[in-house]
Order: sequence, then structure tokens, then C-alpha cells
Amino acid sequence: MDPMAQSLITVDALSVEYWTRKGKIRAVEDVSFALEKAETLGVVGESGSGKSTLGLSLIGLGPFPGRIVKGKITLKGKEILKLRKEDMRNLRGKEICYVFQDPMTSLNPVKKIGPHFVELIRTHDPKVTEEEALKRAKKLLKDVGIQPERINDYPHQLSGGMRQRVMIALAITLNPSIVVADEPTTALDVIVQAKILDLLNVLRDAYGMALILITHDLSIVLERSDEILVMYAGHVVEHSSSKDIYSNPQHPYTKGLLKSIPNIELAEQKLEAIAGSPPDLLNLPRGCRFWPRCYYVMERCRQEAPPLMNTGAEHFTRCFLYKEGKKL
Amino acid sequence: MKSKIKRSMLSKILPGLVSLEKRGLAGWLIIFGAILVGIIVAMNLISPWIAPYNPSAINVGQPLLPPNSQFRFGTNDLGQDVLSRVLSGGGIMLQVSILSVIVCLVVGVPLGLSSSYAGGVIDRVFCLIMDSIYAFPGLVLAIAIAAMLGRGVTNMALSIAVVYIPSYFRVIRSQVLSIKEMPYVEAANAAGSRSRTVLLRYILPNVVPSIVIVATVNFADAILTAAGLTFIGLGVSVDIPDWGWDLTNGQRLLPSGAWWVIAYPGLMIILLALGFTLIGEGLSELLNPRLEQ
Amino acid sequence: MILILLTMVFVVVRVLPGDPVLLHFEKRADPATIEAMRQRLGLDKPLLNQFFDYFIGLFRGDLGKSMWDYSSVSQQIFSAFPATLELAISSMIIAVLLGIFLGVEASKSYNKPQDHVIRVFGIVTYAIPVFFLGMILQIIFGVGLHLLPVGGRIYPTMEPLGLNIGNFHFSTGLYTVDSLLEGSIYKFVESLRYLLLPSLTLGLVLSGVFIRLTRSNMFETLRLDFVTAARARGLKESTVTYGYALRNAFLPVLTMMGLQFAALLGGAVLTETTFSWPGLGRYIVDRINFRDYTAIQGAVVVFGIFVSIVSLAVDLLYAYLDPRIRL
Amino acid sequence: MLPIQRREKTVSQNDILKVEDLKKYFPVEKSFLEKMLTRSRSYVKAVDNVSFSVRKGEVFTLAGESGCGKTTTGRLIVRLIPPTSGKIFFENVEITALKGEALRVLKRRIQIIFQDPYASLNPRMKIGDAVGHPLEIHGLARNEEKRKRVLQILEHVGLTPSEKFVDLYPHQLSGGQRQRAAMARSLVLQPEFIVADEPVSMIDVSLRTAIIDLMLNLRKEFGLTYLFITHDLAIAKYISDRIAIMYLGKIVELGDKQTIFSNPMHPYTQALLSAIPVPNPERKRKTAELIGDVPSAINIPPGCRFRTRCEYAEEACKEKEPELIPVSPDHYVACDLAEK
Repeated sequence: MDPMAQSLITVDALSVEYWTRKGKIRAVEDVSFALEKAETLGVVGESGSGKSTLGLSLIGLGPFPGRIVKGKITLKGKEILKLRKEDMRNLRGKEICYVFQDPMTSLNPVKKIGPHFVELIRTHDPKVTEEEALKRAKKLLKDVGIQPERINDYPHQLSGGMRQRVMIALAITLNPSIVVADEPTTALDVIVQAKILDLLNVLRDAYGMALILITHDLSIVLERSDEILVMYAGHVVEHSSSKDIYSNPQHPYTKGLLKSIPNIELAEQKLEAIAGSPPDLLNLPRGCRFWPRCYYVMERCRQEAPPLMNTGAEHFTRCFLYKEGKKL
Repeated sequence: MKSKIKRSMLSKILPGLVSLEKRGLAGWLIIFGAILVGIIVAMNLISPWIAPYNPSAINVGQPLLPPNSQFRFGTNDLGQDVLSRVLSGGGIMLQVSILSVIVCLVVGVPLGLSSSYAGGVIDRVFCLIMDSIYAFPGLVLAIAIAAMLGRGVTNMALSIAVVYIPSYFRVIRSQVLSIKEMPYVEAANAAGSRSRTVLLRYILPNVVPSIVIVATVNFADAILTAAGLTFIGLGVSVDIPDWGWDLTNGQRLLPSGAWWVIAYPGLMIILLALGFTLIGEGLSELLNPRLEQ
Repeated sequence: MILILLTMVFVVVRVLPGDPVLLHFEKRADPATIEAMRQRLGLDKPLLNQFFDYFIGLFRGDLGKSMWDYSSVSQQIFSAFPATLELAISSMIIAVLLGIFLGVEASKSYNKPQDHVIRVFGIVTYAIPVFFLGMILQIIFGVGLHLLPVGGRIYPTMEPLGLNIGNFHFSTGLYTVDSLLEGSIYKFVESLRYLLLPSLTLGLVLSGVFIRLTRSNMFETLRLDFVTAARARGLKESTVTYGYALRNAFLPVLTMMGLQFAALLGGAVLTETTFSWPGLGRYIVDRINFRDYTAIQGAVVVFGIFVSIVSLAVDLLYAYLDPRIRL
Repeated sequence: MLPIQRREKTVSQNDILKVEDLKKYFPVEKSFLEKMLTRSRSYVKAVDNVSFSVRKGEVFTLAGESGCGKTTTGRLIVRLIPPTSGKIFFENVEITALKGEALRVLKRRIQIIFQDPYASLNPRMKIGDAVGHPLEIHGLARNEEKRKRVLQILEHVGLTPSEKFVDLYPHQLSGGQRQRAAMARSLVLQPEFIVADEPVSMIDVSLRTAIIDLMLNLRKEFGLTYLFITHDLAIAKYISDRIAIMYLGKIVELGDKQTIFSNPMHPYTQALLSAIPVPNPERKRKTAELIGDVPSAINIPPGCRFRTRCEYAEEACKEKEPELIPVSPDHYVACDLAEK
């Protein structure tokens, strides 16, 4: 990501906070990354890591009580957080699209598949007639591997896999420059999951769009994305290419994750769990948020929160074990 | 078994009340509702001492006097002091509603629980009966029953109860059906516990919250229905002070513009019913986590 | 289900303690007249025969003789029914429109003042006894401002006659509709003026339930994935709120309409008494004062059938609107 | 340590559980008109003629996609639902039709752990009561004795200090802790056989291994036998001794872990294994080409039920439903073309 070339989208020190009755939750804090055309960024993290909040904030739909408190998002040179509500709405669905996790609930149950497309196309381009929109919809359905006649079915008449394909077709209708997929395959079986992920890659190359893949499953991210963002309790704890993360994991949390995922390729494998329990976002520990579960915890970790340091060759880690530029 | 359930329910409700205010709007609704009901009930209990006049004594003052210094709420056509009637007029309403809620609880809850838990033919039969009562215009059925049984507090309470049991039945049944499928109930079955224990220790405690909600709404409805029954002449005999009767009697005086005869008793009925509805609304929001953000 | 209903009404009237005839005369009449009355109404036959007469009568539309004036109960009910129907339909329309509109507005502004105000309004209207609200409105509009008629259904000489083409005469009994059929706008306005206060009273009281139901349903649906997905596709907020959320949130409201119709009729009895509206409700109330139990039984039966028909219609409409239900 | 008599843990070859031609058909809910017009009853063939046996002390895994009948099989064994037909033997005694007291005794020896940690504990019951309740049901221990046994079992599942956890309510525990409490409840009766229905699929990856290791330690300590149900073959590879792959209500392949993963014979197993994501960016591999979607369990294609999606499907596959035939010792495949 050389800073000179105009990246497709750059996110700079984004922070999102929730206000709940029990207090303030810093769901996402100081997240930065840039993304190029036809590149896949994997965002991985366990429940409560803020990965979905990050995804939704990219399209200006930060979840209901959440508010973007700090940070800048530039899409194709335009500062989208500063845009008026109306302009931002125009961007959604045209420049940047979203695919949700549960196909069962992401289509309007009382509306046929066809009208979903017609409505989308005509909202963004009222000049298009209904038949034209339906014709384009049929072509899109074919692209994602669904028989075009299905356009008159209701969502409940399709299987989970098919509905997720319809969602993907809806996302690429106005060939956006970025598609954010939030756990697109978690609710699907492993064979359908593989096919959907293949489909996303094929469409990424065909339409040249950037793909942000948000999931809790590190093996999917390692296998399918070019760059990886590992998140823990709202922070980005490690950020680098998928090869680097696999061959040279630096942050203790990433190492722990790698050791706790079964890999069917290895004959015999001893899995290790990460000690402790998931972070309580309401009262986060002082200093580094991972220290209560960290094997290498030092006194400094308990007092001071480590910054995200560039430990060389596009590799960023948020841990005092590393020094800016090289390992301690 | 009885004591254990009471203890578990009490241990849940007491801490609940204490932590109400920090629960935002829902908490306030409940507190405000409870205060409202408390005041009215207390007022009713101590009315003999604080009422300026004997509520049923007639011609205490000139008939149809508008509110003035002597009769702060004015007098009705029989010259009775409206204020003292308002203070002591809630008795009938409360007795009727409390009695009908008790009957509903005693009959409706066990019926709803056992029938929906047992399932099969019994359940279908009860469902049919309950649904047909439920589909019936409540007041009309109450009128029919009250008309047959004749006047009196117990009769009114009974006719209201009959009309209201189906709502308990429906709420409990929907809860039981969903809880029955929950893994922790299946685990209890898998551990070989008798269905009686499963029903009382696993299902009932989780159904209690919705029963409480239905009960509060039942209270409010019972009050309104009791007033309605009195209004159409099926109320209690004349000599006991009763808001419902005041309203009925007041209707005749409307053309003469004597608004105060009906305004104050009517207001009291609203406040009492409002109190219970507020509690019901607050409780349902409190226990319905999805709404809490 | 209707059968169960009808049997229950029979049980309530005939079987429960307290012999209707005795109650009717309140022990003032001598045994001979009582016995005569039993004969006329066939109450002396064994219970089972009475039950069959009652059912056969039902199918033939004959609900027995009134104890008061021995005229056919079904005739009296048939003439009073349209008035109740008109009141019921108009107040349901008010309740539903008001309920849905305020419910949607409240759900849009969660926890803001607007939401609280609407919610309190919904709770308060629910807690007001129908007849009390009726009286208050009567005082304000009728006695006070003389704007609207206080009672009755229309000025005696003004009954709309409905459609009259040659000797063909068709009238629905609903004054508003009949006056339109007759083509007289003046009568239409007049019947509306009379209809306004009672239907407003009943409508307001019922709107509380719909407000709360629409609000919580809308609130829930607005949280679902397909609504956020619609927003993520850049659809206009209005399409999302009404096209997506309301269309799904409306289904439970529809079911509630069926259930609330029963409560509405209950309310109608009171409203008719307050506004002396010549409907079935008032018919029952008068008959209670006369202790005319066969009439009460007849009216209650008609109410029951009416409600069952409506709930059946609502179920069919629900199945039509929700594609997931296969008929 | 637990004062129970230590059961000598012999990995005897005799089967603790045997299932023969188990079937479970659920009648399809007919819509209003269908009820009136048609007489025919269609069924969801959730479990369609399944037979297998589990050896004592083994972790036997039922793996397959959602809707293949693995969970239903688990519930049949624990007698939560009655089977449509077929027999179940526990320690060579038929338990399919067991009733009353005998059934209650059996329930002490077979227990179940559920998938959803948030719903497997009664929200209105303290953890101590929930874990201790089975003891009460079977009258094994009363107050003081019960509390002691509960504290001990909580320590065993890693909920330490157990005095603290005993008085907590489920909503005060994390997902992983709740699953441990549910396991404690199933262990308090010292069962011999545990059906674990997707015990870790709703738990964060980092904590999953801890629960799995706990299950394996408990197996060693109490001589338990597990019927492990999962859709995640990667976890299956880690924890199980033998694996049965299920598809649309039938077992299509069965064998010990090594053979299944090194030499999968059934095309469906091959497709399953190739679809599992492997956490290694270098390795680009081809996913098996499977046609279309899983057919509905109401009208299962005649003959081999996988042929509609199988690359190698031939005419022969249409006629006969392939039996589960041994291809090599302890490796069974339900596909006639397996040898090719």
C-alpha cells in the first residue's frame, strides 16, 4: 500500500463508541488500513472484537446506538464521513455494498426476489424501466449461479445457499468498487461455504472490486485473503499480508489463535487454547487489552497501552515485545 | 414444594424492585404506576376517617351544587357530597378486580400450564373452548353472565373472571410451548425427572413474569369492565358508594351541565386503571430484553 | 368454534342457576302467569328438547320470542344490527389508522420525547372507560359548543333510504352508505355528524392497543437484517420504513384487529348506551332492564357469530398477505 | 478425588452401544387445504435406517451437514424422542422400549450435552441447584452430601473456585463457563455414555480447545464413552477415534480417523474434506465440483441418494440403494463404485 498511489479506500484512526445504560463501550478504537482494487482484506476477530461494528461504520450505518467518534474514511478521494446523509445514502449500494451473515433473514420475506432488484436499480437510476431492471436482474442471477426463473420466487422458497447468492447478486448489481462481506458463510454448511467464497473471488476478479471479508474463522481468512487485520476488543492487534501472518505471527493473540485452529492437513496436531475468558468491553483492563490472557505479559503491558508499531515489511503489531522497525 | 416456589419467586421479585430506577423508562413506569395504585388504595382504606361527610348520606347539601368552598367537588342530584363519595367509592371496584384476578390465577394458571405441557387431545379441547370464549366480545359475555347471576360483587367478579381466563390461558400456553423446547427442559427430561418437577421447577419460574404482566392488565380491564357493568345497570346495590354508580347516575344530569358529578369519579377510575396499565407496560418492557438497547 | 360458542350461550342462559322466568317477574307474578309464560317460551320442556329447538331455531334464523312483547327476537335484532355494524366499522378504522400512524412515528424516534408522549397517550387512552370518554366528549362538543349532536343516529325525518331505482330498493342499513346510494350529500354529512362522536370515542379507546402493538413490532422489525440490508443498498428511508418494515410489522397488527373486534363490540354496547345509538348494544341493555332473557340470548348469539365471521375473514386475509402460509 | 468406586478403565472391545436399522420419520405439517383434499401423508425422513456400534471408552463422531440427521440420532439414543422403528442396545440390553423405573435408571447412565450454552441452563436456577438437581431426581444425595458432590464436580470441569460459581445465575457466566456447568450437570450422576451435540460450535475458537481437552481428560478420568456430533470435520479429526459421515439420514462412510482423512472413498466425504478451509495461504487447492444443492429430506432421490450431486453417478446408482459394505477392516463405504 504505497501511500503515493490513490488507494481505493483508506480508513484513518477510526473509533466507534456505544452508549448503553451500563456505560460507554469503545467498540472500535483507532483502526487504520488502506485497500486497493481487486484486493481482499480479511478482518478476523472473536465475538466482541468490534469487527462487525467496523464493517457497518464503513457504510455509515454504525449500529443503532453507536456513534463514530473519531477518524476519517476516504473512498476514491472523497471524505465519506463528512457527506450529507443523502449523498452517503447514494453511495450505499452503488460504490460500497454489504453482504450480511444470515441469509435466512436478509431478504424481505413478503417480497419476491425480482422486486428487490428492481427497487435497488430504480432507486439509484430512476430512468431505468422495470423490464430493463428485471432483465439485468436475470443476468446477475445467472452470474451467481441461480436459474433466472427463480426471480418470481419468494425468499422462503430458496435454500440458505441460494439466498446468500441472491444477496451477493444484489451487492454487485451496480458494480460497486467495494463489497464488505460480514461473516457471509458462517450460517452455511461447509460445501456451500466453499462455493460462496469461490464465487466471491471470481466476482472480485471479474468486476475488479475490492473485498473486505469479516469473519471469526482464521482459516477462511488465511486461505482467501491477501491482507489480514487481526482484531481484539476493539483494537487492531496485528496487520500484515496473509503469508506473513501464517509464517511469522508476532502478536501473542495471533499466535494463540493459530495454535487453536485444527488443520486437517497436518497428521498429528496438539491444539492449545488461549487462557482466560473473552474481554468485558464495559471495563477493559488498563494498558494492553490482551494482557490478562497473555503468556508473555510484562509489567509494562499492565500500565501502558502499546501503539500499533510498524515492525518492518508491511507488518504492524500492537505489542511491547516489538520495537518500531525491529523485534526487541 | 409450595414453600420452595414461594421462596424462589420472592427472592427474585425483591431484588428486582430495588434495581428499578436505573432501568430507565421502564423502571419509572412501574414506580409511577405503583405509587398511583398505592395512593388510591390507601385513600380508600382510610376514607371513613378523612371523608368530610358520610358518603351515602343524602341531602347533606343542596343538590347539584357546583364545586365550592364547602363541597370542594360539589354535590350530586341527591345532595350527596361528591368528594366523600370519590374518596370511598373505589372499594367495590377494587374488590371486584382483586377477586376476579384471584379466580383467574387459581383457575387459569394451573389449567394453562398442565394443558399446554401435556399437549395431545386435552390440550386441543381446552384450546377450542378457550379460543371460543376469547373470540367472544368480553363485555357482552360478562353482561350475559352477570344478568343471569344477578347483582353483587362476587357475581361481577366471576363474570369478569370467566371472560379473562382465556387470555391467561393463551399467554401461558405460548410461553410453555416455547420453553418446552428449550434445551434445559430437555436436559431435565433426559436426566429422568418427573414431569411434575419439570413443570414446577423449570417451566413455571420462567412463565411467572408473563403471568404477572397479564395480571396487571387484567386488573386494569377488570376495573373498566366493572364500571361498564355498573353503567348498564348490573352493578352493585345503590347504598354502597361506587364510582361506577356515580357515573351512571351522572349521565342523566349531563344536559343540565353538571359535569362535576361525573368528572371526579371518572377521573379516579382512569387513574386506578392507568396505574395498573403503567405497571404492566413497564414490566413488559423490562422483561422483553430485545427492546433494551 | 362457533358451535362451542352457541352451546355456551345456551348453557349460560338456560342451565345456570336462576330460572329466567322467575327472574323476569322478580317474584311479583302469581304461579299461573309464570306457568303460562313457561308454556309460551317452551321452557317447560325437558332441557334437551329446548336445546334442539334452540339450534333448529338458529338455523332458521328464529331466535325465539321475546319475554317482554312476545315479538320475534330475530326481527328486532335484524333491524338494530346495521347501526352497530356502522359504528363498529368506523371506530375500527379510526383505531387502526391512528394506532398504526402513531405506532410508526413512535418507533422511528426511540426514547426521544416524541416516543414517550405517544406511548403515554396509548396507555392513557387504554385506561379510560369508554362511556366516561363519551360523556366528556358529549359535554365539550354537544352541550358546551353545540357543534355535534349529543345522541341518536340521525334527525328522525332524515333517514337515508338507500338506492331507489324504479321499484328496486336496496339499502344496507348503514346510513352513511345509504345516503351516498341515495345520492344526497346533505344526508351523508348529517349522518357523519351523528356518527363522529361515538366512533371517535370507541376508536380512541381502542387505538391504545394498536399503538403499543405497532410500536413494539415496528421496533423489532427495524432491527432485523433485511431492513439494515435494505438501508445498506441505499434505499430511501421511506421505502425502508414503510415498504419493508411496516409491511412485515402489519401482519401481527392484522391478527390483533381480529381479536380486538370482539373488544370493540363490547365497547359498542357502552358507547351506544352513552350516545343512545339505536344499535344491538343498546338493545341488549334495554332488554336487561326488562329481564328479557331470550332477547339477551339472541343478541349475544348474534354478537358471537359476527365476531367469528370477522376473525375468519382476518385469518384468510392474513394467509393472503403472508406468502409463507400455503393455503 | 471423587469418592466413587474407580471403574477400571478397560478399552474392552465389547460395544457399549449398538444401533440397528434406526429410523425416525417426522410427519410433514400439512396446510389447511392439503389436510382437506389429500389423504397422503409425506414424511421428513430425518434418520433413515442407520446402524452403527460404539466401543467402550471411544469417541465416536457423527459428522455431516445440517439436516443429515445426526442430532436426531443423538436424541433418539438419549430417548428424548421415540424412534419410528429400529433397535438400540445399551450394554447388550435393548433399551428402545424401556419404560418407567427401568428407563429412569438408564437415564442415569446416559447423558446429553447441548449445543447452545445460553439455553442449556435454566435461567431461573442457581448453577449449584442446576448441577445438583439430577442427584435430587434420582434421590442419590440430599442437601449436605449433594452440595459436596456439586462442589467437587464443578472443580473437575474447571469452574474454580467452585464456592463462587455455586451461587451464580447462568446470565452471570460466559459461554465457555456455561458449557462447563452443563457438562458438570451431566457428569454428576457419573454416567458411562455421553451424547455431545455440537458442544463447542457456539464457543469462541480460542476457548474451544479448552472444552475439548476437558472432555478428553474427563474421558480418561471417568472412563466415559462419547457420541460426538458435529458439522466441523476439522474438530472431528482432532477429537475422535472413529468417524461416521452422514448424508440425508444415512451413514455413507464409517471408519477410524486416519483412514477417513487419508483415504476417503465416498465422493461426498471427498467433497466435504476438500471444502474445509485450511489455515495456510500457500496451499491453493481445487474444491470438488458438486452439482446443485442438498435435495429435501421429504422426497429423497431413489437409489443412491447422493447420485443427483455425484460426479461419478452412473445408471447403476439409480436402481439399488448402496449398502454400507466393509472396504477394509473397520472401514465401511456406502457406494458401489467405491473400488474404482
